[in-house]
Amino acid sequence: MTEQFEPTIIGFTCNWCSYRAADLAGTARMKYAPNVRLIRMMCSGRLDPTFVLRALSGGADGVMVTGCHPGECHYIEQNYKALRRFLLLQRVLVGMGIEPQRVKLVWASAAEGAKFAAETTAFVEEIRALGPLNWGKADDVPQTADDIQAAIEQGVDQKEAVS
Amino acid sequence: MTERVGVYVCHCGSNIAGTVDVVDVANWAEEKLAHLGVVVAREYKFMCSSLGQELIEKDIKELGLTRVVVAACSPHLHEKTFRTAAKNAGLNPYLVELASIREQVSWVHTDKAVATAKAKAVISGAVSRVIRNEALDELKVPINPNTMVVGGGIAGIQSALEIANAGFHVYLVEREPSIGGHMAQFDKTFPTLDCSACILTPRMVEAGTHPNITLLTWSEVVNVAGYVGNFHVTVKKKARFVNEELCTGCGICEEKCPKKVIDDVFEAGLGYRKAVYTPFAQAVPKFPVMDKENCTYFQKGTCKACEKFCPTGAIDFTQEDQLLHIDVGNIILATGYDLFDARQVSNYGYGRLPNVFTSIEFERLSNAAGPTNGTIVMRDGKSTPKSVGIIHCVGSRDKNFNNYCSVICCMQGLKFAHLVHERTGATVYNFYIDMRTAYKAYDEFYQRVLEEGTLFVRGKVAEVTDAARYSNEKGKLIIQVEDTLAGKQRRIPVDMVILSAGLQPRYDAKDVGKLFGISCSTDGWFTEKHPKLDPVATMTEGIYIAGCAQGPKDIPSSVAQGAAASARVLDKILQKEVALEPVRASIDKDSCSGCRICNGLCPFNAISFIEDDHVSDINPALCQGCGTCVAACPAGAISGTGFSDEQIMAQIDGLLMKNLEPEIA
Amino acid sequence: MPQMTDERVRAGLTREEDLSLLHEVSVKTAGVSHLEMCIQCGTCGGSCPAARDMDHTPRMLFAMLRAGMREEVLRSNTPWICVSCYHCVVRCPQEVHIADVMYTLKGMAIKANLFSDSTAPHFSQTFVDMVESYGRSFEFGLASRHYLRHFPLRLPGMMPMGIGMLTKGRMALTPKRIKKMDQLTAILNKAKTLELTS
Amino acid sequence: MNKYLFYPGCSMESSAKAYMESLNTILEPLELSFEEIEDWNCCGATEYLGINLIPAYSLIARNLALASNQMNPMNGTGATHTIVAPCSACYLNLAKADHYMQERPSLGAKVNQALEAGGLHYTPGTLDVRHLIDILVYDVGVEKIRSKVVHPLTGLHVAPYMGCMLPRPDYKHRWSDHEHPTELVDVLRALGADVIDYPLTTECCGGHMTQIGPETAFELIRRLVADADDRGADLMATVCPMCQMNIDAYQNEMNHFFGTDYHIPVLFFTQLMGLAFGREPEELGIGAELVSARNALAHIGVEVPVTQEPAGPRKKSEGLPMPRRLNKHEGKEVVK
Repeated sequence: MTEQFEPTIIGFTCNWCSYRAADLAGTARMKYAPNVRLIRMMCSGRLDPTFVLRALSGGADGVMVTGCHPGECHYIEQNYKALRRFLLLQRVLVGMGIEPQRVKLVWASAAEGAKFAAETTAFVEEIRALGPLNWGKADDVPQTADDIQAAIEQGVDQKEAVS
Repeated sequence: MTERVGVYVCHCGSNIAGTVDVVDVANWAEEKLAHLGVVVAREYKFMCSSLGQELIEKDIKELGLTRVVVAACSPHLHEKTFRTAAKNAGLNPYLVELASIREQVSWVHTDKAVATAKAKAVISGAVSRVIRNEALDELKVPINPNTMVVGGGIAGIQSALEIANAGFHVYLVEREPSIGGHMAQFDKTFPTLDCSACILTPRMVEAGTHPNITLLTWSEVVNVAGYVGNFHVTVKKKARFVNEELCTGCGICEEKCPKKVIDDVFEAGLGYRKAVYTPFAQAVPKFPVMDKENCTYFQKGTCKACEKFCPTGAIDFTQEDQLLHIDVGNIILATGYDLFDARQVSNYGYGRLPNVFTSIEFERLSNAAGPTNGTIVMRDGKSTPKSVGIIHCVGSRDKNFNNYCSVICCMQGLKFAHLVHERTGATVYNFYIDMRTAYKAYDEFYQRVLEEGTLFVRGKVAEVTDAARYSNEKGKLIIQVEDTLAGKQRRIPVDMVILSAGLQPRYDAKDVGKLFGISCSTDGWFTEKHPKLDPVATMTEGIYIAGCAQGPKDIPSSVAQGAAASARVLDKILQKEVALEPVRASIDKDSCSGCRICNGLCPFNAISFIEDDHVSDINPALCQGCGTCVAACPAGAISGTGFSDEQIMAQIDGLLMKNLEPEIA
Repeated sequence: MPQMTDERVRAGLTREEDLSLLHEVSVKTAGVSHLEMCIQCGTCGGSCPAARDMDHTPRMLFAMLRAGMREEVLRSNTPWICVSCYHCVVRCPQEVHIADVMYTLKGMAIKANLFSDSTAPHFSQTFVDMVESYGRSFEFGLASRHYLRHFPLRLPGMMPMGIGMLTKGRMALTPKRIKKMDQLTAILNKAKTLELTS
Repeated sequence: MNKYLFYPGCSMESSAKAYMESLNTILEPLELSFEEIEDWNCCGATEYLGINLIPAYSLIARNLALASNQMNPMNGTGATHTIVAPCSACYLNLAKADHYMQERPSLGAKVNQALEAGGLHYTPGTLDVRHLIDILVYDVGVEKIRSKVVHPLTGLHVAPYMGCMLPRPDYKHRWSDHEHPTELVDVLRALGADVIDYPLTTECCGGHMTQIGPETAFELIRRLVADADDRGADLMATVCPMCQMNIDAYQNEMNHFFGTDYHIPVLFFTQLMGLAFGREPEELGIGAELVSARNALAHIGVEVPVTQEPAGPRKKSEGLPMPRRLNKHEGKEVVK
């Protein structure tokens, strides 16, 4: 029997909200999938899309970006910039033949340890379902902007990522 | 040069060691991470203990470590501890990294093999990163000992007085013509029923006459630049059209002014004022202001009655708004709250049914200095109500309006019940969802009101209507409610309804927050640095908050916060200088193309454009280190100390290290 | 068995499985019911124009749901008296979809055969029968069938009105039928095999 | 010409024929064009929802699916994704299905599973479900309505009755208020009518309770009629067939029940618009109401011809006893 695929996921967390949410999940001894490894940044606005590409090309099967809820950014509004970059990044990934749902944006406040844990586990399952990342191998690389949009809409409920 | 890295794996008792094979991890690190420069890896029962710290300090000195990774708890807990230890041993504190293997590994996973492998990955990431860390120095900046307090309500007054009494100068800025805030409008204060003016006025006078306080009323902050210790604030002092040097506050101008207008602010629309006015008799300062919109001279070009009668020639129609530039070291925001607009709850009929009043209207109605001299009458101005219904939670605890509890409304409702009972003998009903009378002597007041015979109905009122269904309802306001304790719908006819409206953030709180560089919660209140342990500081150093600007609260709590904020400010002033975290962005001027993309990204206005050199520049003292500009720079000219691209990329690679056995992950 | 329940309720006992009643109702309700958010403030009971004819106010019903009093809840006339005026829904401070919960309770009561008065369920069923046969409602058929069964004594008083409706051309004696009745039937037959479970 | 998809609802062909007739007279002057949804079916009123959830929503959604298919050929001709319902109950059902299919994706999925059995599909959010008066106030505009008035209703005291299912639950925040909305008032004022202050404007007419719990319904009707009468209304204007039916057709029975003698005619607001636009009462279905509006309209110089009463099943109605007041459980059976 083939063994269950265990994805490797890199998580970029903001120092003020989601990293603390991860801390809280720990303090509360919540259990979640062990496949995510976190990198602490001061703000989700620090996320340079190349970090995501580096992670995916370096062996990660998925990348989770977490930040403060819209309107609650420690740096006033930088998470909106993260959101903008995230949406762009998805299009870039599609262009590269990578499923856009391999990156996920999650808002988690410092109080939302449970949400952090649940989202992490859910994301691991999503990536598990997608299978290992075959970087750049896909044949059906979308060509037109419409294709890209369609692929995004099919794959990711963007509204959910925003809310 | 190759770094010499020490890795220290903490057992945290059994907290980590119970789930992670710490011995294996340490051995593995020493062997498999040697190529990154790991020269020693140790495990120890409690790394944060003094013995654990000494272990690290000893290695730094004896083995000549140039980098340290401590695999233990979250950096939010002990980063400072280990950095201090490194500093004691002569190593720059920013060359220490924490790998969180407790909160992120041992506490959240159960399989020991999997947890051990993940711990290794986390440590690999930290080691890869730490060898790219740079030695950093804290930024030290001197503190300007002057303080600005924005908002002259009771919280702001308290803050200003505390700091002024300690011997430092305060600028107290107030938007309205007088300080005093909402408290000046109230008649009595719960639970002791002290006369509000009697306890407030002496404080107002003290603030108005204090040699260390510069009072700037009828003024607003329009710009804030600078950073902790060195804020440059621009205050717009609106034209009063009254020369404060000459005015004696005699009140003749107000008496002679022929233009009477409804006073929507202080009298909550129930009373009148003149076009030139002081909002109330005990106003501080005593100088009136002229309301240009309503002044006959300004509107029609003739009148000048005030000028004619002023005995000191203080009226000055030529006055203009002034911009004052004030440097301060710290700022306290005590900007208060707005009352919830009860018209939004259209089923309560406020604005449609004349005898529905809001809490602030009732305050003015019951105030001896108010429009009816304290006589509680209905909207017709003469009839005394025989029955009064007081509705709690208007606009609060309601997802249709404001989600939160406004804290003061229960006690306010009880106070109203007492006053109505005492002054009119009317039958009083209080409609509440939950009676919240926590804090000293509050519940006793509830007992007292019960004893006086106020009738309590547990139920959120469904509607107030004038559509009579039965003959006894004709001409009355009918309060329809489920008496939840009786389990029955009731219709209670009354003469007068008082809505105990909730508090909400100032309509411009978001803009004010932006101006001062602090954030608001989803409800719109200013966000404190820590909800329990740092309630008056904000995430922006040097900016403090006090009173209702931070969230709904009563007078005692507002005063306490005002005092607390000044204690924090005094602490800063007395330190004379402040150290800033060196996590900052900087621009390599040679690489900068002058595209200005970063200019608009910074919410702290730390990035400016130098026209002459055609490059952007970051003020390190203003920069908060979020890194957004670093990520955005198309030329890669911006680097972030402490969170550089190299560090993060290295950490990514480290985290993705293979052959960790088992391959979870 | 109802008697057992009464015993149990009198003794203040709740079975473990009944504690899931609130959840069950919530899941079966269209939309997100927010039922678990009820703070028992009574806005619904206070707002209801028909509360005086209900045996429990909506608020009490929600408390009983929490307490797992399944049979008592399903036997209550409250959902059947609800006129769907949505006063409670827009006023509810917790955004509970009260009116939709009432629909759910009706459906559950019918399934469990636990309603003390059959007028309403029969009316609904008769209405639905008409719609399922014709695709349109058929007032004359509905009224005649319903009144004959449930309000035979009311019929005489209704005659002038019925005549008025007929003579003024406001009630057709024959039903209208949609064209693609088979399509609708296929949809409804499929729909009947489905249920909201999560 | 603004084009809309139109869902008439069953009542428009029967009990509310007058609504349809009068509506047809105002479309042209207001430059509106309604395209009926081909082969629409009943929305299930308030009945199906209480019996079986998924079939109930599937029944409604069939109409939405048909409409969304139909809107394609009309592309480029204006607000084609808007579906207009003149009946408040239909409006709410359509809006509700659209809303809940989004809010609860599992509901949306099941409903579409059912629709597929009929070869249909509906993506929630595709259509914009709106009520007739919403279109008139917010698309056409009160000013335009005013400009078409040739016979102002000056002196006619009208109680504006919005009913409950129109302004609530208001998923899309369309209405000026949930309790005291101004839309109908604004339209009636534009017609020149003297609109009375009518606080019960969004109270319930009794809904289906006239059929299943008459005593409950009669009390609701009494409140509405009594308050309108108290405040000096000549007639009531409504926007919903069910409201019109309940208050008009059951007013007499309600009077018997309470021993009162109210006589408040209930007209559709479109009938009043037609009158103000200069149409004749006969064209507007005036006279079809059971509580005659003849006297009320005579105030403003409108003469309503006496309608002939064709022979109906009158013969059986002779000599029967007066209705009795009903006790709560009379005439009902207990199902075990």
